[in-house]
Amino acid sequence: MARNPYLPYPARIEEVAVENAARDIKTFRLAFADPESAAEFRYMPGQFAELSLPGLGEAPFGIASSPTEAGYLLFSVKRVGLFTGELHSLEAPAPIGIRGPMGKPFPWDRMAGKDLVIVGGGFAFTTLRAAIQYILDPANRARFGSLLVIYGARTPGELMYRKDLAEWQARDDLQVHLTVDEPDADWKQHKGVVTTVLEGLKPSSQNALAVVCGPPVMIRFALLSLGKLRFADDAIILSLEMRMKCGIGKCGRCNIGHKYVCRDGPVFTREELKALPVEY
Amino acid sequence: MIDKRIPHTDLDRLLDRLGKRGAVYAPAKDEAGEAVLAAWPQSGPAVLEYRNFRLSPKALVLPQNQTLMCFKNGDVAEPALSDRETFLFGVRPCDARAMLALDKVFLGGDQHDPYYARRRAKMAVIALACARPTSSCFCTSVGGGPGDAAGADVLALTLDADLLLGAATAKGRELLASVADLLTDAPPAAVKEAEEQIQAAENQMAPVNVDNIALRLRDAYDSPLWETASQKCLGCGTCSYLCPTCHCFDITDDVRGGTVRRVRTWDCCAYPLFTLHASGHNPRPTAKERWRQRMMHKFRYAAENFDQLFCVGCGRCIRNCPVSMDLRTVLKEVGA
Amino acid sequence: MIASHEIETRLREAAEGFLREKKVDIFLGYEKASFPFRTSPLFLSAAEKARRLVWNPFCTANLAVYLPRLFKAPADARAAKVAPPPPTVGVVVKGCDTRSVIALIQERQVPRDKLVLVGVACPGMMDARKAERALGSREALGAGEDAQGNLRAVVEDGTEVTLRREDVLADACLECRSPTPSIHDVLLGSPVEAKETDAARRRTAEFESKPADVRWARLQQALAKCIRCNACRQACPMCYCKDCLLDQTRPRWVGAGTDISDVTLYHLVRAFHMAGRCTECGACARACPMGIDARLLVRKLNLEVEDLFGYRPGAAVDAAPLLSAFTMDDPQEFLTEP
Amino acid sequence: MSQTVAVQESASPGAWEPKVVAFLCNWCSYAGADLAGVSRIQYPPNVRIIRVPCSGRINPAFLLRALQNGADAVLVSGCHPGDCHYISGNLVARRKFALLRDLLQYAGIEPERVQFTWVSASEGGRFAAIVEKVVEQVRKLGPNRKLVKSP
Repeated sequence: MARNPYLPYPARIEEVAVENAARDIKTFRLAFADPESAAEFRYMPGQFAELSLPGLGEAPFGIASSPTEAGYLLFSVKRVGLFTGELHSLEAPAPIGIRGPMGKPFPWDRMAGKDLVIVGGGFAFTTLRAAIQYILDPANRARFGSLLVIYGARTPGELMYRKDLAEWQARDDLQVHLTVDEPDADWKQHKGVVTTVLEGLKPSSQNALAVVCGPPVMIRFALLSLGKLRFADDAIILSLEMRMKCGIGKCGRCNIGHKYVCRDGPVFTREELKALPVEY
Repeated sequence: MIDKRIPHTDLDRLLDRLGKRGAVYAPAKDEAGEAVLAAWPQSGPAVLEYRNFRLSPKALVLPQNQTLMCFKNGDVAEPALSDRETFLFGVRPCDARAMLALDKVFLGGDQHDPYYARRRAKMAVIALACARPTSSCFCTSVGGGPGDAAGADVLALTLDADLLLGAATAKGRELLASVADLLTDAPPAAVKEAEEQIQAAENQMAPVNVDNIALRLRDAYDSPLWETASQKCLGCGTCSYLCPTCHCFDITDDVRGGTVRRVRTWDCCAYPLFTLHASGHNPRPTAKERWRQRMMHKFRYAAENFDQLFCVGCGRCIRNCPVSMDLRTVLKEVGA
Repeated sequence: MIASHEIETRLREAAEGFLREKKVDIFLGYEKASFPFRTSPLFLSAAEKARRLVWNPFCTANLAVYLPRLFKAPADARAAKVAPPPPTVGVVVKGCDTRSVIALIQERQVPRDKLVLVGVACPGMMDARKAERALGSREALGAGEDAQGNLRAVVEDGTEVTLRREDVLADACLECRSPTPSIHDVLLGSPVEAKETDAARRRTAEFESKPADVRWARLQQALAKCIRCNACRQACPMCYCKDCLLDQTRPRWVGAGTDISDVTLYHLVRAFHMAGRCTECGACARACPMGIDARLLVRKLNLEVEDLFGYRPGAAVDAAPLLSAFTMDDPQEFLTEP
Repeated sequence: MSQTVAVQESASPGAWEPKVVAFLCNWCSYAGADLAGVSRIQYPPNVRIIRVPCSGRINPAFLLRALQNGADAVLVSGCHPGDCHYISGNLVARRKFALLRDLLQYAGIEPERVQFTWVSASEGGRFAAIVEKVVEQVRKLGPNRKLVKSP
């Protein structure tokens, strides 16, 4: 019999790391309570899951780890409401439920063989981290062309995944450009918004795909820049956020037009979004 | 195909017989004298004279509160799903048809909804054809009809002192076979008269133009119509909660003592909280967007996703709106 | 009594004038609805459409419910910069609606100087549900009133049925003590005598005469029908809070579903928030699709408010709202003493 | 913190003991309860105290939620009129309390289950006496069955 899609897999928190200077983003490393659950939970970067805390309910978060990082899942969560507030107060080895994976991942088939431009802003870097880790895995790296990552935040302290960023910058099989709006005294990298960096670097749109995640303002300007760089609408991949409950296209609140973000998204190409009402 | 007959006076026996197999719901009068679909047996015989029930029967497949699971002492328990059969007698054809819409949502797609699926699988619907539609009925315009059997397992209709019956599905054939000793063959003249009665009911209904409605709505997405149409909307959930096809739901955790129940409850697109993000952003910030969503969902998105309108023309939303909003007006004006 | 159609004519003239002369930006009135016993609120902004306005015994809706949202303060400073100036709103008000408008002015939700109140001395409105119930299985296709104010309906087979006025008047109207608008810019119809009726008191006394357990059982029985659609709250002009306690999730005060305990809590909280604020228009009860007497609890509270504090909601624009004021000698006999 | 907070979960299993949730204002009544404790005045251990800044802070929803979650009664206590730390919080509250009590009584909830009083910081004895009275009344009434959300 098919598994009840409303039932979370049992898991526990293995490690909690504070991600930013404001201390309101934490990354939770979760491990499934049993090997059967771990085996059933097969996902690809770009997908999300509902985390479940009995008494508080559920909330959807993008999966920040790549399936190539075996044995655990990462979720980076900003403290904004009741659920995330309580989640932030938890420590290892607190139990937690995971329901998913949900939604469609980044279009990995289409991305194979392409040069990739990844543009991220602020807190919305979670599934982009998953994508980068996936691409950089030794078993996968050769399947993709060049990899350019542009990641911006308000201040240096708000850049997430500092350790990963340093590791990536030390490698020669990808380019990582970091930029902040308000640099501090020690900052030696870009200053300004990601679009300035993007337009300065002028990545070619030939045989290339761009993946963009960030706050709405950043997305709006990144789309303009990518347009200038002649990225076609179907070569720009975006990931949306929406209030969700069921995560399986039944409860009816996350639709944009006839598409459900939880089931048909959260990953859409710009071309797909253009066919939908601007209601997100 | 209507081919059986049972006198009204024997209907109680039929319902009693079904009651031996499972739960039976049949029309009754409540203390205010209004027809309701209530658990059988009741104090008197089943009521056969009524227009429709104020509440649609959707709560029997999608209860307003449903416990999805319980958490206690670190364990999760799924509620036992009942194996009991349920028989719905007297549901109107519009409401039976609405079940097909709900099926598309809860049984379609990659993921079945186990709670809905179980209730639906155990359910048999005996629809009762309408002889007297009301002025707010428009089922014939949205694909149904007063004698439509879609969504029903058995179609029944009253003719003088008899109830005529016909199976519409295999489940319906099995049901009628199980009570065959109570039934006689319907005389062809009675069947003909019944068909005429349905035709007469159809003729009574004022048509609502839903031609190309999905396309018309697509083109009218940015129309000023939504602003004016939604101005008077109070933002209550009456239309949704009474609608036989509205199925949007919320999931919340209900803490009672040491037990947490994860509960599914009805929700409604007219509520501001329905789409409010934790960040404070709301993609549907005003009544305009919310009301447009309601119309789009029923007449455009459902058509695009399921090739079916999520409106069965029962008229409940029109009849019960506290400010008398009428979606027929919008259907008429959109793209006109 | 001036006939409805005369008032209707004068109402259209007034609205048309206000709109044409730009004395109001929006005019709130009633238009014909899809059913004979009903009308529907109308937002008018063009003078030439004033003929859509109707006035008849079915203009039950309390249009004050739309006022707070028309004068809603911008969400933040940024929104305030681009927000258009508040509109001037013309609105048709009966006695009860006027009390709501006054209460909203008292609570600083609407500015008096932005309102043009077209008062109608109200002879009482018909309750569509009562009329429909009285007709039983027959459906009305047309309706009007006779010279005595009785309701005349034409049913499906063409026959005419007369329903006695007392039988179909809305409950709130049967209990109304000030049918003529106490403030207005224009008054249509001749003032209706303020009836010092004790209908509300009698109804309350009847319920109160039952033992506590019976009262509780009756309340539970009535509320068991509730489907939590929020219509009672949404129809109420005084329920304008941006974040209603009943919707809050941090913490969630009232569970989401129809568990009878949550439903009771919902109605107790809603009733209590009406204390000293309910203007007895009956919109909540008429909005309820399940026919619950949503005024059962509030009716009692209003009598208490009057008996304990001599306060009647919506009576005076300059009075302090009851629960934001106090006197040193407010009653406190209810306090527990050792 | 006063000794009253340490409530034993009823003496013998199965024997019902009244549970009274008391909302005490920080400045007078909570100090009064504290004084009762340090003065070693005996009173029934059936009361659970929630400290609030002022009786004016009491939202009726607090009391209803307490009853819904199984309290057999609620007790609210603030400063005597004229003594409020915030000048008039208790006076504004007094009107609300009068109406709330009437509302709940009308609905069929026994008035003994929702009680209000004033206790000053020096009235340890008065606090103990009031708790004694409330608990005694509730004991006579038996467990609260109305409004309680069934498990």
